[in-house]
Amino acid sequence: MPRLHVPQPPTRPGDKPDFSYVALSPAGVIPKPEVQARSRDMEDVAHGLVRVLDDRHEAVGQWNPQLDAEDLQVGLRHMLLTRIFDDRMQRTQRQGKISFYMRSYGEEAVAVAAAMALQPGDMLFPSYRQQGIYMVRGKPLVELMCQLLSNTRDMCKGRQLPVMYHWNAGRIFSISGNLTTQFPQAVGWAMAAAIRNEDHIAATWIGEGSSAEADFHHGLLFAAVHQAPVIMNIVNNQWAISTFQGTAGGEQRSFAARGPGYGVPGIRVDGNDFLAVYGVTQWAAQRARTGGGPTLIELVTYRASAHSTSDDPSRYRPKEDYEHWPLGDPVERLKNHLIARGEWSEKQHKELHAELDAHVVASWKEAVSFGALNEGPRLDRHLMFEDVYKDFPDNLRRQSEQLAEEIKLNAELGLAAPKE
Amino acid sequence: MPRLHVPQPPTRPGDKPDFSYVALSPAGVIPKPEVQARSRDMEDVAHGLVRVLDDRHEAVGQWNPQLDAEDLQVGLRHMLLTRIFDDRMQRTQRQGKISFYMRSYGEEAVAVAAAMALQPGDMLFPSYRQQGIYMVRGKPLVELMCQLLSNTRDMCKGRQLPVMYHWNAGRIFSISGNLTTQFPQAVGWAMAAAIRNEDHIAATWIGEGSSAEADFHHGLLFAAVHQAPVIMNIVNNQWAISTFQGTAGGEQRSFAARGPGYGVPGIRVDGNDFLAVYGVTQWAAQRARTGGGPTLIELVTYRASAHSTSDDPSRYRPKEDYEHWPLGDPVERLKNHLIARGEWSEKQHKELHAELDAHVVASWKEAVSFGALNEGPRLDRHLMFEDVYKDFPDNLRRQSEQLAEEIKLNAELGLAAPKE
Amino acid sequence: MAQMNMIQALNSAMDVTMARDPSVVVMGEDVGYFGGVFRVTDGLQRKYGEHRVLDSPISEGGIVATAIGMAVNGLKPVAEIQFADYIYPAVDQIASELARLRYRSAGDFTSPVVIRAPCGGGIRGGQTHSQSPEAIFTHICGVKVVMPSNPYDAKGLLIAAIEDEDPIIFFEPKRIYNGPFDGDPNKPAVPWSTHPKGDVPEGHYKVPIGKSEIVRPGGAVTIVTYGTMVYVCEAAARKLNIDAEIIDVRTMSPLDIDPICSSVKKTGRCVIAHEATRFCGFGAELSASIQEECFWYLEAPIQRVAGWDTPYPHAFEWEYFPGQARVALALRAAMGDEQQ
Amino acid sequence: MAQMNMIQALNSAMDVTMARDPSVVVMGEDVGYFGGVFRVTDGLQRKYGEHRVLDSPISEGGIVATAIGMAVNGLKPVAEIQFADYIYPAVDQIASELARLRYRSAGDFTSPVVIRAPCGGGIRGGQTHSQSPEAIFTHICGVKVVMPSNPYDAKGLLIAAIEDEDPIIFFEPKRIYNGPFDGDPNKPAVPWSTHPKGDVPEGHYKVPIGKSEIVRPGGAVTIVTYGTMVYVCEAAARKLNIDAEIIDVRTMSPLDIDPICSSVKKTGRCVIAHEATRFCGFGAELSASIQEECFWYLEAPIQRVAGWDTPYPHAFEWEYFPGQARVALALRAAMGDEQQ
Ligand SMILES: Cc1ncc(C[n+]2csc(CCOP(=O)(O)OP(=O)(O)O)c2C)c(N)n1
Ligand SMILES: Cc1ncc(C[n+]2csc(CCOP(=O)(O)OP(=O)(O)O)c2C)c(N)n1
Ligand SMILES: [Mg+2]
Ligand SMILES: [Mg+2]
Repeated sequence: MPRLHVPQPPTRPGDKPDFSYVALSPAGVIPKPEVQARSRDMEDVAHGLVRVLDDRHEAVGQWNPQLDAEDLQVGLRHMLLTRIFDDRMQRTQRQGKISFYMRSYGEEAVAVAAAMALQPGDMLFPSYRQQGIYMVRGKPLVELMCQLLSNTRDMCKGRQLPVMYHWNAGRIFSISGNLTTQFPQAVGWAMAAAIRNEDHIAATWIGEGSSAEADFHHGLLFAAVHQAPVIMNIVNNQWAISTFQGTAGGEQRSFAARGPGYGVPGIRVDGNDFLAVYGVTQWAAQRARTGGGPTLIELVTYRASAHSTSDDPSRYRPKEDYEHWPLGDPVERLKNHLIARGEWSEKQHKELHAELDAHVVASWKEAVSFGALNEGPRLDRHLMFEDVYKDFPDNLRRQSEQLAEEIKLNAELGLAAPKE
Repeated sequence: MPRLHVPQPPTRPGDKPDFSYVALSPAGVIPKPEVQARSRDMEDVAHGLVRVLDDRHEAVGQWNPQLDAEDLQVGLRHMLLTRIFDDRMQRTQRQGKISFYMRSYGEEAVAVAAAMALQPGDMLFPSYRQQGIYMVRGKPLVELMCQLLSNTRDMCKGRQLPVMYHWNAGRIFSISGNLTTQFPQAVGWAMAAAIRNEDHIAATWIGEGSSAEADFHHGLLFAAVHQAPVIMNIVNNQWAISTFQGTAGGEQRSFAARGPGYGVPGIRVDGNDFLAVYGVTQWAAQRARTGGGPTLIELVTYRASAHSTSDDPSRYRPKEDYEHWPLGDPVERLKNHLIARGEWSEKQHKELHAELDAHVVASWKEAVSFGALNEGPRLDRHLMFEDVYKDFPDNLRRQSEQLAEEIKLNAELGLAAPKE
Repeated sequence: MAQMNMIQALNSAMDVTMARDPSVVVMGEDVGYFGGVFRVTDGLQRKYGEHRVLDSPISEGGIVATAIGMAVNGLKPVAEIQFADYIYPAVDQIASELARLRYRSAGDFTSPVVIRAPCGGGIRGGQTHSQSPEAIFTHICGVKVVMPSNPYDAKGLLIAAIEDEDPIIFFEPKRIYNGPFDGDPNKPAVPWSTHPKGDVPEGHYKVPIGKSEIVRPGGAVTIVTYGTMVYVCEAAARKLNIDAEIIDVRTMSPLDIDPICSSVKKTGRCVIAHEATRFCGFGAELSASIQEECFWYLEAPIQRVAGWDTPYPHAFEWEYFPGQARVALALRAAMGDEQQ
Repeated sequence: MAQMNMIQALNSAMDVTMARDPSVVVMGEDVGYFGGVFRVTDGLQRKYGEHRVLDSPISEGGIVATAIGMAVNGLKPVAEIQFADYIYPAVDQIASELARLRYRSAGDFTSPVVIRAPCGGGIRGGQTHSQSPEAIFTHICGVKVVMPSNPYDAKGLLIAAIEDEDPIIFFEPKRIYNGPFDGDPNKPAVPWSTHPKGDVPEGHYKVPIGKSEIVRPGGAVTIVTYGTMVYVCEAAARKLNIDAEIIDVRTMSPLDIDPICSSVKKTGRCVIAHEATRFCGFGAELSASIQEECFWYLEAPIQRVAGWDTPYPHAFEWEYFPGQARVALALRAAMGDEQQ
């Protein structure tokens, strides 16, 4: 008799962490298919785990992108900057300076290695947890911070929650609060690139939880039908707020395995292995750029922090989980690899940390000089009525005028001015 | 440089039919997995083509359900009845008696064999092209016809287009004009069966074109996550109105192949082979009933007729396509098998045809005695306001009263009475 | 000038813009090789190729999502939803993305997609081929909502929509694709060639988005309507011999309310008519806005004419459709000046 | 009687019905082990098990679709949409299926699902955590739309919704989960324990669906409102010292218009207030309906108070939110009896 199956995380608060459910492959063992191989001839890469860095911190196997030490040092710098930035911003939120924050702690390689493996003209459609891509593409921290502060220099003009950045000049799409919507949009962007005979490709990221949304299917399907030049990333960080990846359908089969069913290559990769993420992204980018169509990449990683500053993960998972995560920490692993290669040292690392921290602190100082949500100069409130449409329709003009009246009336009636 | 790929049908009007794109397997060669096999251990059945009837009309291989001749004769009768019914209804539409019709010509085995392989308590969520299931479950033709006529005995009380039947007592769900919506609903029904510890299962059908809708993903995902006891059928009849199955994503991989990516077994079966459809459905039903969870079945068939009475397929495909369809005709094939077994004859077949045709004609005579959309007695117009809610809210009461006034006013103003 | 029905006029609008601007692409279910189930895109794929006229998978959500991405990449997609009844799977991409992108990114990104959708009843389409869901989209700020009522406007508005920098939902009242329809199904069909608005320039011209039109001047009552109901209202006013001023809204959002209010201030009476379900339909906004502006001029309550608050039932097509009698009842109520 | 906030009251409604009726199941994102991001389902999974309180995949369309199937199979699903802003992916299943099943099958099939969704602003949630999309659903016949404004009603209405035979969209104004809110963010928060409607029976009781309530009787003007705005309107009327009669609509659809019209006929003046975007918001329907019924009694134009016709912007929370000043402007306009 059938009984309803309910996927279970291996552990709950109080339990000893247990990651035996994570299917691992040793570094270097997964062969790298030809860039133009047919999807159906490479379905195994959807089930294994592409890894380049081995336990002795050496880079091994066909997926090794063979990067110069300098490139790796740049990657390490971007990852570390991402982490320090996240850390500081989290703390400013705790201090009440910003209203909300979401960290990417533990997932820095996912964003940084991928963005580095792509070209500057490639268009990125991220979720809220790939802040590393802004570091790679060189967005000034102050600009990110002003968005977090919703201050007078906020790129979103006060209209979005913190973290919902955008950067057209840097070819990074606007982040949506609605999950997964960017996934098929990236495919449409890539279809347009193909229609227009451009050779830029698109890349997009969603969480494994978000792959349950309809737009996941829309993206895969249209990409498969039109062989769109796009890289579709699923960041499987094991958790979607409080629900385990099994709830999103990760129990029977990997998320990468969804690709081959649509005729799209699926690759499952160690998301905490900078070199593996780089290698896989590079392969997929080359495939897309040479007319081979889309690739679905599952990046296996772990959400080391809370979902957001509104979340408390100790309610639903063991506190010390991350220490036992079998794929380690992406920053540590790249650092150790560089050290093993003799191209880095603990001392250099400490200096880099200090340098980047100072940079973040200085940027913050500058950013707050432009105001904050509840302090200092504020954005002009009439910005609220702009950009709904290109032009300014009558109803919004009238409403904007009424707001001015309301503010007068507030004073008259002894009502508080509209700020919290 | 990537160029937009646009899937192409092999032929267009005027071309010689060409079905070389259809991947075939000889009858009997695909092994039948254990009913409790893991999805990942049986992914090959998603790519092959399960066939039981061979070229000499013999039933071969592991998927042969080993049915008695009597059962097969019953199956033949249901298929033939479906075909004759379709034929006659199509003609009544041409004569203007009904407003619209959709045939299942060439796809009779898909519905009839599957419904016969299921139990009466199993719940069916069909699309508009599985009329065979009503034949199997014994819905009186008169009742179907009254729906087509929107007459005083219309089960839908005049609210639905022809063909959009429903039959709760017969465990057949209401057909929706919106594609694919029933697919995840069937999964929900099956989840409820599992929650309630019932051992009935659900089965649902969509067209291959409809698999592009979001609800396809919703269905597969929830079925996989909760291992719901459900059979999800994709009827790949090669066309979705004017678009070829490649436009729906069938070019790179079979539709059955979508299942394994979600951890759901996918089986690709010859949809014109009564025995193969029966065997595969029986396997999936047994799997579901014994707690093995969902199965995705792709039934490879051909839409031999126009999409509906509003369609003219000669605008987009060769007229004589069906004659060259490599999987033949389901009625002919089962008939030939029975004849080869010595359990049927051309003479019996002719007699059966005559008997069923007479039944259809007699039923039609009875059905039209209850009126038609534009002739004879009509449904009470106030039925229009019922069943929006269980109770009758004020606004609808008022609107119903106003309609009476309008009808008076029509007469007063010399306006035509509201009928076309 | 040529004689065109609405189908030809819409087709011509796409043809003209595709010829002028290589970034215009057309997509949708059956729109390519086949030319659309209503033949509105007939011949476009042959002329502009398979890369500019795409047969899409049956996936309204995917169509709109990919259209947004294409527009972000500089194309100008014109996406057809086969029937307005099938637009619902795309509502998230429309409400959360298409309508919001410019705002949330402070103008850094835009996606000026045009979504065409045949709407309305009167064609025996039953509850899933007859809906008029415009009010769901007029409540969503950031998208514009348009519905033409004749071939001339259809072409001019569609060209304007394609050249607009904002996203637009373009509803096409399919009952009048082939000719104006006065609500009486028993009268012989009238082709557009008999109507002045069937004269359509072959080249490029625009009818401005955001402007209503007085289609019949009058002094006794203002009828505010759009789509098929323009003709039903005209016929009903004629039948009752009422000197009605009839305004075709044409753009529902953003609404150009001032000319409508000027007319109501002049006549002191107002009837609003649409096919969509009455409750929370677009007529509610019209009524509320007019009442706010014109209260002191009104001599009788504003009346609404609409579809009933039920799905559109196949067998009761003409009992459901807001025909001349329903309009006439409202006109009489609006013309009465005493409390009933 | 117990003191409950709205979260506890809603939780208790589910608890009470689950205990009485084994067919009631709860589903939604994070509702199970975690107890919901607003903790409305806290403890239910522990008490009723994983087969009756399901953590769903992040797939609002799939949640509603499977809930419909479950309801067809005799369960009574109560599905949570984590934020009303995320209900759009489910619109097709709601509009085309949930709302239509009884009608299209002539009552042979029904799917009385309850969809709960926290809505509204005032919590610094920005444009994707602050929406009030009720008007999109009130335009869809076949679903009922409910919004409580206090713990007592929340529990009674949710129990009534779960026991109702029709599908219901149940919006929860999250700003008042923990206490009534008068629109002034600078005042200290007030808990429900200070409010009479924070007294909630622990057991089973119902507040009828489809009935509004006069929450404050008065003679000078009728304020028609719901959700958080009930308290904002009360405070504004108090501030202006106006003897307002305040009606909490509670059920937006089907709307019980008669008591509202009786009040307006008595006062001759009317203000309508909601948080949602003004254009084509539910206030439009209220205004239109009231005008139709009460025209001859109105002494001044009906006024609407609403959110602006923009998305809900994070940094302008209190400029966007329809606070007391916005209500006061409308009240003053409604109290004026001369043409301006
Ligand atoms: C359409 C929609 N539904 C629900 C939410 C609420 N929500 C925000 S983040 C989140 C979890 C996402 O998990 P996952 O995709 O795994 O990404 P992660 O946070 O792990 O990076 C949820 C449910 C939302 N933002 N949008
Ligand atoms: C949501 C939705 N979109 C579009 C349509 C219009 N439509 C009706 S049938 C059909 C083709 C379906 O093709 P397929 O799923 O292959 O089924 P078949 O007709 O071949 O049996 C289309 C596009 C619809 N009914 N519903
Ligand atoms: Mg995650
Ligand atoms: Mg088909």
